[in-house]
Amino acid sequence: MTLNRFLILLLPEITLTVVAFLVFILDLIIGGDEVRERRLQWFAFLGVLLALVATILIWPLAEAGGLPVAFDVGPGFGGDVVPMMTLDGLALFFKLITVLMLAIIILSAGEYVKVHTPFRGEFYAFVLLAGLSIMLASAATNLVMIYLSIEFLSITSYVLTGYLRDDVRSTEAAIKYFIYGAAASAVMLYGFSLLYGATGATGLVEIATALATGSVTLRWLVFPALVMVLAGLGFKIALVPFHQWSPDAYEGAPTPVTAFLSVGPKAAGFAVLIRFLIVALPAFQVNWSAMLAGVAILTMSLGNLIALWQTNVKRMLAYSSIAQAGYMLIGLAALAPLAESWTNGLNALLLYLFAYLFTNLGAFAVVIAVEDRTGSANLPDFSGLIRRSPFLAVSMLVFLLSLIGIPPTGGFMGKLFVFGAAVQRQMILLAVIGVLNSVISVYYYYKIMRPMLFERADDAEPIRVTPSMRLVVGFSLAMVLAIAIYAEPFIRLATESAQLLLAARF
Amino acid sequence: MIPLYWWLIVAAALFCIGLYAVLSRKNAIAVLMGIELMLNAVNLNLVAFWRYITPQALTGQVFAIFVITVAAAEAAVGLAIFISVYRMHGSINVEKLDTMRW
Amino acid sequence: MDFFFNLAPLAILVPLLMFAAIILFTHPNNRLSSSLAIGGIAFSTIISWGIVLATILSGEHIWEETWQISIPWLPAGTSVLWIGLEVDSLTAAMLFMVPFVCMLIFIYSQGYMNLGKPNQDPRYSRFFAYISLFAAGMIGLVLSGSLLLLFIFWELMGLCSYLLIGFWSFRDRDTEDHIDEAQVKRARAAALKAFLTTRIGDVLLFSGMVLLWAYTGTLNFSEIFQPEVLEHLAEITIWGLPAATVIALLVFGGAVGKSAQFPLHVWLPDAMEGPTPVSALIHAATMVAAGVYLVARTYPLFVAGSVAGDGSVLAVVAVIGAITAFFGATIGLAQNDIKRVLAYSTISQLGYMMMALGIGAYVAAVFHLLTHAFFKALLFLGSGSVIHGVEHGHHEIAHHSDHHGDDDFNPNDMKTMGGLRHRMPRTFWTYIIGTLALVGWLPFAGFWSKDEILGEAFHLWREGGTFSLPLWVWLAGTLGALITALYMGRQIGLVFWGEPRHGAAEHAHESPHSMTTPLIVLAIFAVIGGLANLPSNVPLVGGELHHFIGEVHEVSEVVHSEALALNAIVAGLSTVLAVGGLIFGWAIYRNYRVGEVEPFQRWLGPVFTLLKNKYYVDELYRAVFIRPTVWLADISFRFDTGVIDYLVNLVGRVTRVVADFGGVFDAKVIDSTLVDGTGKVTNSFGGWLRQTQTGRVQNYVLVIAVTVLLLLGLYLYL
Amino acid sequence: MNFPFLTLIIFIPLVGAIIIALIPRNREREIKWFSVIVSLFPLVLSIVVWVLFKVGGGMQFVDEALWIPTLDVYYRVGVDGISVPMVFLTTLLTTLSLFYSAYTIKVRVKEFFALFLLLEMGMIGVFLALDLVLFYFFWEIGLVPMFLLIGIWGQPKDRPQYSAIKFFLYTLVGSVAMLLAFIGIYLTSGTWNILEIPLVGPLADNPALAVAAFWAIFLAFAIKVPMWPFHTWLPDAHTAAPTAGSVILAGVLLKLGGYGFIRILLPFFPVLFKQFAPFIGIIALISMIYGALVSMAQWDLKRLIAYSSVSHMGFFTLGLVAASATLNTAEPVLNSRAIALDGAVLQMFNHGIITGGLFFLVGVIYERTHTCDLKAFGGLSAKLPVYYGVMLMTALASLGLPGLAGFISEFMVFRGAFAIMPTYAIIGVIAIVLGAAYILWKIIQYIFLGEFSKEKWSAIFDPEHWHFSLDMARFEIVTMVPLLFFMLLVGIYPAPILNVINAASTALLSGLL
Repeated sequence: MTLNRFLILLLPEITLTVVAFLVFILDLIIGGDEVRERRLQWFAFLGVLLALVATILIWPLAEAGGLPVAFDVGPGFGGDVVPMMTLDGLALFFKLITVLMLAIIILSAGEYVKVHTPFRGEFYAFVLLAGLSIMLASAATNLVMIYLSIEFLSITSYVLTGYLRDDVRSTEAAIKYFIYGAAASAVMLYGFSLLYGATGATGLVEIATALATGSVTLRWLVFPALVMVLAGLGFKIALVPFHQWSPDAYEGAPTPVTAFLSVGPKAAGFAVLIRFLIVALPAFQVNWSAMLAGVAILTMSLGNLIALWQTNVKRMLAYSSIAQAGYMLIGLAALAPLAESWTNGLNALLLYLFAYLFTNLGAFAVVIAVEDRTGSANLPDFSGLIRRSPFLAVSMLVFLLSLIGIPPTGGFMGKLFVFGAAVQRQMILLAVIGVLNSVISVYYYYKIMRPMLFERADDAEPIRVTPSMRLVVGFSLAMVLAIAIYAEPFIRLATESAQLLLAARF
Repeated sequence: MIPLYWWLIVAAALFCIGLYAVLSRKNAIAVLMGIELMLNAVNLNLVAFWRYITPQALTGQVFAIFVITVAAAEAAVGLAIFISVYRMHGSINVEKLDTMRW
Repeated sequence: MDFFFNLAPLAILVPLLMFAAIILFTHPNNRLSSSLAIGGIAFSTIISWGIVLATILSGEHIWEETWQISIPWLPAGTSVLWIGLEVDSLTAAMLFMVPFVCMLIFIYSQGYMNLGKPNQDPRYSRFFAYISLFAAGMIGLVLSGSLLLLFIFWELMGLCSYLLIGFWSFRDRDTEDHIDEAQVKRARAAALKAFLTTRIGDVLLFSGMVLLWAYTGTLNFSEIFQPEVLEHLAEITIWGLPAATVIALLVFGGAVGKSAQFPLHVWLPDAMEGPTPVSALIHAATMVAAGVYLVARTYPLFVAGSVAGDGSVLAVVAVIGAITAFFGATIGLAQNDIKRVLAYSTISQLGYMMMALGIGAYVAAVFHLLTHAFFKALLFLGSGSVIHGVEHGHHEIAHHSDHHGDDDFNPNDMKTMGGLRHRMPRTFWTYIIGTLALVGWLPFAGFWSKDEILGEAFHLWREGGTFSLPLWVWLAGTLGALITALYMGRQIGLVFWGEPRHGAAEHAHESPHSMTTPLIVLAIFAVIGGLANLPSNVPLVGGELHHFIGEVHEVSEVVHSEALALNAIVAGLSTVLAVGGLIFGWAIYRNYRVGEVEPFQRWLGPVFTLLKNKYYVDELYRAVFIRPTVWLADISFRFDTGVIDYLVNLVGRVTRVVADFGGVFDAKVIDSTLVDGTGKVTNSFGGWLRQTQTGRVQNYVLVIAVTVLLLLGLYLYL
Repeated sequence: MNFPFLTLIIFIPLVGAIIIALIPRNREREIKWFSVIVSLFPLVLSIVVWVLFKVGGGMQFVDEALWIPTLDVYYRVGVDGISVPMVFLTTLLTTLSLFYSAYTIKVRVKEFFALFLLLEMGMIGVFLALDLVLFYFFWEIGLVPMFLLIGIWGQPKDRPQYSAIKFFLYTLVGSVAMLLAFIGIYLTSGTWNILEIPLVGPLADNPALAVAAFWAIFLAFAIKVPMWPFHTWLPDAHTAAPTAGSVILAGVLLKLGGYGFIRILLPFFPVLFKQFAPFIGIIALISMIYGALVSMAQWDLKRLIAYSSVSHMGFFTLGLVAASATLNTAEPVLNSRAIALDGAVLQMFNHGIITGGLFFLVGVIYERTHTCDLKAFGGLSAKLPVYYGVMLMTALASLGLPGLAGFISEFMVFRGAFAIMPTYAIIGVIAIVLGAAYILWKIIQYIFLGEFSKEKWSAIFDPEHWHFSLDMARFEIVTMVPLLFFMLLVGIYPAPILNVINAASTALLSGLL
């Protein structure tokens, strides 16, 4: 593979990298000027749009089995080509999710960043780098690359979480996140080392081959490795019982970062988990399927039950997003790779994630908008929102309905697919617990709706919504509705992204 | 030659010691050191596996080097966070950092 | 002659339209309203009499081929239910009486409601609207050729009776002081009681009707009464009985409710709370007759049910009739309210009709129905005239004297009357005629009809066994006749003879001509009514009604449509009892003075108290049916909020939320300590779950370690 | 390509709602009357559809388009004789409610009217949808506006927020269960088409799952109907909702459940329905009698009528059960079955007209006095004779007086039930007597009869919030007239509407195995 082609395949990542470093440099040059700093936001946004264009440009290149991203290093250097990444539907899907997420977060952060954070330019750079790490993670096909990208994501996330240097909560959140994350990744790494020891390979495909051909010396190490990797990835996705960092980190982090944390690490974690389980361990599907089903039940139930208690909207949404991850996990637990039908579990997960992306980020955008005005995000801050800003209130209502899973919202389509997968695999109990949980979740989403819609605000002053915020919320709203009302392209996107991977592995 | 198992047991022990440190030490620096121990256990594993399972390819070695590098970066960020925590809270006792809970 | 038949729908529609016109448009103009109502009913009367005439002229063939029209009404499943009108000679016989009596009552009401006088009733127009609707209902019921249509009119009359009985059930305290508070309460209760009691009968009829439709596929009388249909009904069993039997019993249930037969008779006496013309209209002449008419109309069903069910159905009818006839009469002995006496008399007379039907003498029953309609309407209107006169007298003394005094004056109380024969001569004479007709003095109408019933029973007894049913029927009827004579003697003695026992009676005036003229017309019919159906041994005119309606229904061994000759024993005995009883009652009561213990009470003692209290049936029903129902309703409601809703909320509580909806909710809902208890339990559950989130990062990491170890352990174990 | 009547009926309200969202908030008059006018379009169209509808012609006016190809989901709407009256009922009651609300809603006008039109879209959609996913979409779309109507415009003292969320949760519990069942049905039958699934016989190969799916769908519809013991959301929702909301709730929303039973559960699982008919029949009887008894114990007019809905919808269920209990038997019974189903459908229509009317009439006194406490009134017929007359007629229609609408449907329901399950039927007639009792005793007697006095009235009358005449104002009469007309029309000559229903229900039943 030539260098040119190699660079083309990495175009989105390269774009993000360049833009991120340009932002660093520009920030150094113009630092301190508020107006210009504001322009940095738009510059970062422009970079994200470029990355989006790049992603779309390389879209046709993906093929079944994945296009290995590696280039010849020449015979002088050992001659081995070790592809660390791949370009397939799944990777592209997550690249798309990443750029969309970055766009939304960067746009919605403007006002917040201006008011609350130091080093405003760098903030955008870090966000862009975090996005880059997600892209890398979603394409990684080698344990080494997986570790590197995940760790890259972790480190940027720590920094972002603790970005409010002078805030008690932010710093506390950062240290907790850091210690928890470091320990979890150490556990995951230990799992990687065991897997390497068992199969003698670090490439996911090679691991699968080794397991399939029986040339495995220490097969009994595979299951412990699976558990440990699951712990590490579960930490990223915030699956119960590896979720405990997330409420604290969500609450303490700057709200735009919370929005990022609720989507980004989850996306990365799911991307890696999907690839890891499907590519490396298809032979162990019985084991991980049962395990994931159990974890999904725990995650949904616990997330919802504890969310009932929360009075801080950010924290509540943290628990809510734990529960949402549980629903997504149903898709993976009920993976039916050979199914001819509309849902094979994986496309369900991807569709759900796609809908969740807009829903949750939209909801956080509203929270940010309210917080910009009221200074905090507790339930009473939402009182009378329908009077203060009908647009925000109605949008928030739709987002909450989507989180519950009521049509015509994207959340409904996601749930339809996810539960469809479970029913198809005859995992009725899983499906029933899933729908019961979506009923329970109404209780706490209602706790947001009630002040927002039914109660009178002490401060009846209308909330001014900045144009960029209006854009973000409006776009998210449109997408959430579109995923349900004009579902076809989204379903096709999710299905085709999943199909390439499944076709190659099963 | 020393059997592979011996290496693995040592690594596992090291991992557990590291974990114990993470769980029990109050000082964040000590916790960080525990994490480093865990990572070193991983490194030991990787190198041992390389030596015994796939001596022909350098994968395990390279992996270990990457881990060491990343650990350094992680420690840097971690220490930076500790400093800001210390500035805000006046200590880095992780047991006392529980303003956010429930 | 088909001309009049084809106008039959108009006989119903015109009064109906008058109702609508009055309610919607003309109600501000009282005179116009009542004129419309009277005009409407007069029009109906003309058409009806035309129909009667046409039926008579059409002779025998009316039995072979009745006049019918019908329309497809209810598309149902694969069939269509038709409804329509039908005229046969039974209908014609009723049509002769119903609109005519209604018309007389309408005319009378104009006077009774004081048209054009200062004390004219403020709800004058409303009254005429209601009675128009009522008349339409009764005429429609008679003309119905389908049980369904009959039921519709049946219920329409139920509604009208509710409205009319409750005519004074509300008032504006500030403007309407001609009604007192107690009266409002009584009227309110009476209306409800009437509607609900008859409603019980109605749902039985409803059930019977529905079953009939289900099993025969039609509700048209002419189709149901085909022999093969009836046979088919007798063959099907439902709940272990032949369907015909079940259906007949259910239909009879309806008749029991409407015709105030025991045990559903309780509503009729209370129904006297309505204006008096209403009593005459609804509760004497026509509406209560609907039940009897229903049985007569669906008689083949009863016959089929009886044959299939060993004679049981008709026996039930006869027994119920006999019980009602006897006990109704006894209660009449002890009442003081002039209208109540008549009400119990009505119940008793309806019992006669039922028992006639029960022994197969349906012609006799219809005959009694017709004659009774005239003389009972006469009596009620006469009593209305009396009350009206006494009320005027009361007004007069209240106006002239300084002391307003006795506000609890009751114009209906016979014991405060007396000596009215001089003050209200026209009323007096017509009333006497009515009385004689009721107690059955020769040659008044009542004699012939009652005697025929007793004669039939006697005849059957002689043919049948010694202690067979007809014997008891005859005995009950004969004893009833004696008691009837006694209470009527008591009544005329108290009302018309003796000295006035109250200033109001002293100042009573004769009523206006609009009231007395109808009385005179009715009196004529009360005298000559018997001519319609003299015994068969009377030359030329004997057994006319038998000829006219005798073959409406198929004759069989249980149905007697042949007229009987006059039986000297029966007629003689009942005449002696009637004459003796009336004179005896009159003699001992005509000089009754206020405050005395009355003779019957002296002689009967506790039995009199029992009678005065109507055998305590009302109290019994209250204790057995009404209270338990209300109690059950209450219990159900408590169950609903206390158990079902509580369980629902409990589910909510397990998820800890409902309690969080706010203090308002907590304060209101927690009405039992149980709720508190479970609230705490769920709280602590949620609390425990929450405890896991300690805020200490090392605990979190520990969870990872423990989880991994647990999973590994699980793996090894498996 | 036919003229897309049904599509227009569904989506005109949506367009109206969007346009209202764009009108400035302070143009209240314009918003009110615009929404009334918008709602007239579906009303007129639904009348046109009814007129053009060919009796016995099966599904008509079908609009079909592939919606989500990968999922095999179609946008497919159509009407048969069962949905035609329901759609008309919905459009009629919506127009009347909007008209009524134009006079009575004073706060947050814009939101109210926009939501109401959205609600209309959801309800009509349910009646027209012929695809399970589409059905589910509309089913849930109606949920949210109603939730907000109760919560925002509810009567403050009746815990509107609690009632709103209770309504929401109840319905959601049912509908998520239904969703799972729908998925299961689709996975085995391979189509979402409501008309095709019965031909395939969903889940035939897996009896246990079929039973589970049956009860899951049953739950959803039973909650909506509502059947005992899933009814407790109804009294709360009714009590709290604003008048127009109560009208729509009783008039249309309850019918969604009933319609679902007929359109979905019965054709999908005829055998299971038959098998469980005795049990469901008992639930119907309990609903009828229990509902009536609890009504009798109420002192709040709205709550009373709410419980009476439980009782009256029990009649519907009885008819439905009778229609299903003898599937698979000889031909003559088809007649009784079809009559029972006719009765059930007509009962829904009548209940919509009558109870809708009753809630408007509750609104009449509520707007004047702000109380629904029966004990607070008395003797009103002396002062408000027109109101008395209208209420009396509506109440009598409700208690099933012949000549008015309620009787016809009760008659047919019992006709079917007596032929098929006579013991159930004879127990059921108790409810008729009880119905008369609570309506005459509680409603008529306590409000209208008895003593009227100035002191009592001035204690409750609120002249500051009432600017119209004391007796029924003209707009209130105008609101009631169409309903009274239909009560009378159906009662006196039911053939026009029954022809339509009957052909459809006969076809439906004879098509079942």
